[in-house]
Amino acid sequence: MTDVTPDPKDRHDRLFRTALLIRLVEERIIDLYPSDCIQSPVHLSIGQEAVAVGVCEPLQRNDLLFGTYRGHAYYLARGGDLNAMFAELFGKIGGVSKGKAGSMHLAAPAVGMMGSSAVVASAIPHAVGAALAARVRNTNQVIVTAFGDGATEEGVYHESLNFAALHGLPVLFVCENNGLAVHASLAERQAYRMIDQARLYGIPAETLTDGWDFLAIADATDALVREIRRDGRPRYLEVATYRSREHVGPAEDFGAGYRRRIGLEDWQDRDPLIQDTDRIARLTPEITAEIDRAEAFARASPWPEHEDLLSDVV
Amino acid sequence: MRRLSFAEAVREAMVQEMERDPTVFVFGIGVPSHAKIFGTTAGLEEQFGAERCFDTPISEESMTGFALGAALRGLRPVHVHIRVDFLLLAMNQLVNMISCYNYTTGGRTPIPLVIRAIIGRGWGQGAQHSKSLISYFTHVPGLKVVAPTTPVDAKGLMIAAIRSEDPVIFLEHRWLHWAVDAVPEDAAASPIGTARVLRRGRDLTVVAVSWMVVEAMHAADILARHGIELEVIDPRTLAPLDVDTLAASVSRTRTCIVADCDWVFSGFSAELAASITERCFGQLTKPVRRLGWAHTPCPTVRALENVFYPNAETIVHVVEDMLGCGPFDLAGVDFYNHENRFKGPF
Amino acid sequence: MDESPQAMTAASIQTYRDALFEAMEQALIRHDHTVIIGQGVTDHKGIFGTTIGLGERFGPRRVIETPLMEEGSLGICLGAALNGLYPINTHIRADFAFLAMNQMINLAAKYRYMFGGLFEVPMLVRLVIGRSWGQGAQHSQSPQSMFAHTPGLVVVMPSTPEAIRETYAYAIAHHRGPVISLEHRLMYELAFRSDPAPQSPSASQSGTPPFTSRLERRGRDVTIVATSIMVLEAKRAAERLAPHDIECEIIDLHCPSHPDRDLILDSVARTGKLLIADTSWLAYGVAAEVCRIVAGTAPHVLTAPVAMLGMQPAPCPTAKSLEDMFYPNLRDLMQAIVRLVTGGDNPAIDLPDERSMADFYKTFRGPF
Amino acid sequence: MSIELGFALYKGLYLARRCEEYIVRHYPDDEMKTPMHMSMGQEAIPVGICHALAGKADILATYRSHAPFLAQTGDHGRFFAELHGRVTGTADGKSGSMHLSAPEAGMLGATAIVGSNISVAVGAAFANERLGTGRTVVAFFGDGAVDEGTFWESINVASLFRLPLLFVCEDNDYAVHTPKSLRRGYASLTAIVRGFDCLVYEDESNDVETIYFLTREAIAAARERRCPVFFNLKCCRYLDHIGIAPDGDACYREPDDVQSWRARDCVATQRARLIRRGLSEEILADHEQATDRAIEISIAQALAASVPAPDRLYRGVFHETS
Repeated sequence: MTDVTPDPKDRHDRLFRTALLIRLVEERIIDLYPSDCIQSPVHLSIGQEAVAVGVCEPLQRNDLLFGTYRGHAYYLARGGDLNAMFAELFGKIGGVSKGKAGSMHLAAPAVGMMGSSAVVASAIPHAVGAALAARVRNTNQVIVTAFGDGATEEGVYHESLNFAALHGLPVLFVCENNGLAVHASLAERQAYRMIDQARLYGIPAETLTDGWDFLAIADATDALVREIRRDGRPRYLEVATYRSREHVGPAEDFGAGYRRRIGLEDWQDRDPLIQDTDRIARLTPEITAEIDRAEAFARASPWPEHEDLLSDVV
Repeated sequence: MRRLSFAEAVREAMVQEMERDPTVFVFGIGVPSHAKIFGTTAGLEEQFGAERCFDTPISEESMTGFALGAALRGLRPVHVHIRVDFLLLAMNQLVNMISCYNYTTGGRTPIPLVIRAIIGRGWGQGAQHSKSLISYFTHVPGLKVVAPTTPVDAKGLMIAAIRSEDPVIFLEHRWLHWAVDAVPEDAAASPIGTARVLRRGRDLTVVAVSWMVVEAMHAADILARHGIELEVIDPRTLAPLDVDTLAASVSRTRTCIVADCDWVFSGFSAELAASITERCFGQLTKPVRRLGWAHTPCPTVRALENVFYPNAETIVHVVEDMLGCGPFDLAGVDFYNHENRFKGPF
Repeated sequence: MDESPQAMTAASIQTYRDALFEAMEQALIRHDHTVIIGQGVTDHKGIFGTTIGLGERFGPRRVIETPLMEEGSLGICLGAALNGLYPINTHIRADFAFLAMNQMINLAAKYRYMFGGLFEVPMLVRLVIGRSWGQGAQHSQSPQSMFAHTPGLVVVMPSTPEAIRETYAYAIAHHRGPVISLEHRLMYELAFRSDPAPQSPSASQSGTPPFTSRLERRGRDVTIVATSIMVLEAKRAAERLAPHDIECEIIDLHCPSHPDRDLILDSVARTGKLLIADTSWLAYGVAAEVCRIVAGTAPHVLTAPVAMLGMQPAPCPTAKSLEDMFYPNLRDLMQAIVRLVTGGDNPAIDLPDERSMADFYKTFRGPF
Repeated sequence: MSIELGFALYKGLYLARRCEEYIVRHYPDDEMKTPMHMSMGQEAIPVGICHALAGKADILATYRSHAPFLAQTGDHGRFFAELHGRVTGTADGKSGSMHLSAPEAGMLGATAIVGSNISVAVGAAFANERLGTGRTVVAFFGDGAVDEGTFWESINVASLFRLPLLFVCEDNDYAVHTPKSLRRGYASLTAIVRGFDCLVYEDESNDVETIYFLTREAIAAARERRCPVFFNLKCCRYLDHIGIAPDGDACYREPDDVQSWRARDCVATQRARLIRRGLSEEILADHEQATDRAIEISIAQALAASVPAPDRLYRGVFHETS
């Protein structure tokens, strides 16, 4: 989020704290969900936090990021307000979008979180368009679009890659490859390799296999963002990551038969948000208090009224 | 007779047609996955194999073209979309290709293809997951559009849709999946293009679409206790529309409410109001009244969803206003039992 | 129409196409943040002449050629709007917009609402509609009702250069959301005579959005609500019927998403008769909606059932003989008016033969 | 190649070329009121491919479909009737030049929306595999269609489902009037397509026999490997995107560019080759005159046929009521 080079240990702490915040927020959501106070379909990021944390770290405030419906992590990593997020999930007027967006459309333009779409791949051309605007207006912004591996099957993904390459636009394509589109595996869906294809589009591309390692992701992103700022041309980052929960909703679904629990265990053995017990113990109390406050804020916030129904239409 | 849910009735219709006709196959995003499209595709892959029941990449436009191609060469595809909203990605294939293919080949090309799309609310589904798009499809010549509301019609119309030589858009409101009723075991098609009078009444005709049929029947029950008799008609097929049945009813009751499951403006209800006014001009004692969604994208919060969607209570109040009766005592009536029944997330 | 060309000054006559070109040119001159994006915007035909030369003058950063990528193209425009540009997206056939329906309906129409007002996506999407000849099933659709049905979109169908100048200038300078304009191909070459004091852009300065309907002609016998080129047809019919003591009142619906209900209701209250002439299919369309406005508010003012003209309920055929039946022509329109007003046919009124609308506009260049 | 086969290919080329030359001659009469996208210059591709598949092809074409239609069906009678908007056409005169079809002859139709036929071809191939018809589906499209997302969706699905169909990119360099350099951000299309599980062939010969052999080889390989084939075949459209003006007259293209292609015209090349192989000038000229007469008769019959009556307007909106 900042330009100053931080002390490495501070940086590690800071990134860890953001990742842990995301984890604990989503665990709170899981706790609250059965009570139905959050009536919004949630696509949880548990297991994928490090990608959002690493990708957002090198971005400047006026750089823009377009996310997906699995968007809690990006919203928080970009510095979106926690109270407004909880109020949005609760559907209250204090929500970031007055209770009209819910979980799938979290946005915070003030910190460059530009919203997301519940239709797969729909936001990718938005990032390319925003990059076109950055070029026309000479703003020196870097625009990031984060998407899942399923999005690369949509035609509009190809249209967007081609246009960004053709016009040399300052976009960072970030593919969060969790190997699943809803419940279908990569092999059922793709007869190509994403990273090779991106390179053939003429877009320098990098792939990371350790999707839990937010420091490595932040370093790689930082290098790519610097290159984009230097030459104004697109870059591509693919990160292998792991979705631990069901496609939508708070539960695990290893009983459903489409994937195996052993993958989860492999992941958990490496996940710093489980293994780094010292940091977890040190940071959890203050983060929990922060979440308590946000939840209380959401509960206290009023419901939107009838006049809010018809506002902001045209 | 044994009882089936709407979802089971849709499933049984597909199973029976797949058993009868080896060219029928069912596919779409998530079709064979464990969630089974709200249970409607359960067991299909196990019984008929991955050849005839399969998942696809997330490529709506092209998989819709794929369905057209398969229909052109002798198969009978059933393409399933878990949200009708995703069909917007396939509008080119639907409107520019499928709807006019037979026409542009001089009427020589049967297009036996069914597109199943789930419409309607869950909770918190919001702007991109809760549309109906009824008038988008019905506006275009060459597409048949059905929206059954009872398990019996779900089965009969699904069979008719699969056997049809024309493309059929089959719209299922997800809350209707729960409806349970006695359903015949044999595979009989219900005719596409005929309305069903669900309840006879002398005082006022309610033409209701999809989920609004449930609300209209609920309103009719409430009003019957107060001496008001509603006639409730379910068009079942939205295109081509059975105007005769609707007009015959309105000619008797001379008042009409159209309750749509969509936005009102420029929508299906506008067509119904116009058609009824055209046919029953001079017989109407009051303007046709229309109910539908508020003219906004669908908000996600319940407090606004309750304002966004009309329900039985809305119908009761409109009837009071049109007939100059009431206000009736509605204390103790639960107008939100469906909403309250629904638990998330999906 | 019968005035000699010499009697008119050049300034008061303009073709529809020139008005579109002027609107594009002015948008680029007046607003640095305007860009034009579309397939064919820099080629030598320049969207039927409405962007010719702008690429050279304003450079490839302002006038941007795209590959064939409708869905991507509209998405890029949305993103550009989010980051401070005003994009004008062109499609030389409205039919091609079906490839971009996801971006149009699922994104652009609700980007503001869905996020509770956090974002604005100002943009203009220009779609060309209308017959010329032989365009067939995939090149002649007129999808205004689909767009107008969806909250969040402003849909306009300018029927004159004046309407283009006012509406586009206002949209580009003031409106902070997506505007879809359907421009009728057959009107491009037509010259129109406008009022001596052109209102552009003062209309926008007055602060009244031109997103509403317009009264085009006063008359006591019948109210004609028309869209796009059907407004011109209605004017032609009205002129031919005036000598027979049939006075038509003509309302240009202009903005199907925001019709002026009071204007329509007031007019029908006076005339008692309503005829709707649209460029699209009637079912579930603009015609149904206008009927709804009257039927749902004051059906008692009608003294006869509403008459409606539009495309026949089939895909558009290409055979000349069928195409002429597919679209309503002047004869159909006049016959409908006469029947509606007098209750039957009137042999004293000389109806034009069934020469199509297209034939007329092929030779007629205006001014209107 | 045998003289007989070479001659058969020439007949296909000559028919497609002459039909369009007659269109160019008669179009200004305004009797054919339908927007025309001419195949002239590109005939070697559909003729070579359709002949290689010897009646076992199901083809889907674009609005530039005169040559594919004629190569597949040879039916210039219904062709001209449709262009004239007559009841004897392929669709009662309701479809015109952009939607020619002959489902019974494996011409499954043509579309005026760029790229829209590609995924339809994948579905048709799926049906052929499932029903074991032994027919091969061919999707013809221009290089502009590759810009559309649906092309990539279709290549992915066909590769994933292991369907042996033929994707044929008629690469004439222009999408409407926009050259590839303004449309593509990447260096090599075929390199990206090779990244899918499919076979890729490229050819710049513009030669009907080369394309014929290439097709036979590719289809055999695809059937063995059970995967789709992508052809990128360079070619040149002699006339403008739409209409009958020569391409190169307008400012977007160098006339020399078209001239260099005309110098190795596919029809003339094949004719010269047959003469070299010993076919007599006389036999060729006889065939050409007979073809010309047949075309003239088709045009005269089209002009004499009825225009559709009003009741035809609604016929075919739905199949079941038609």
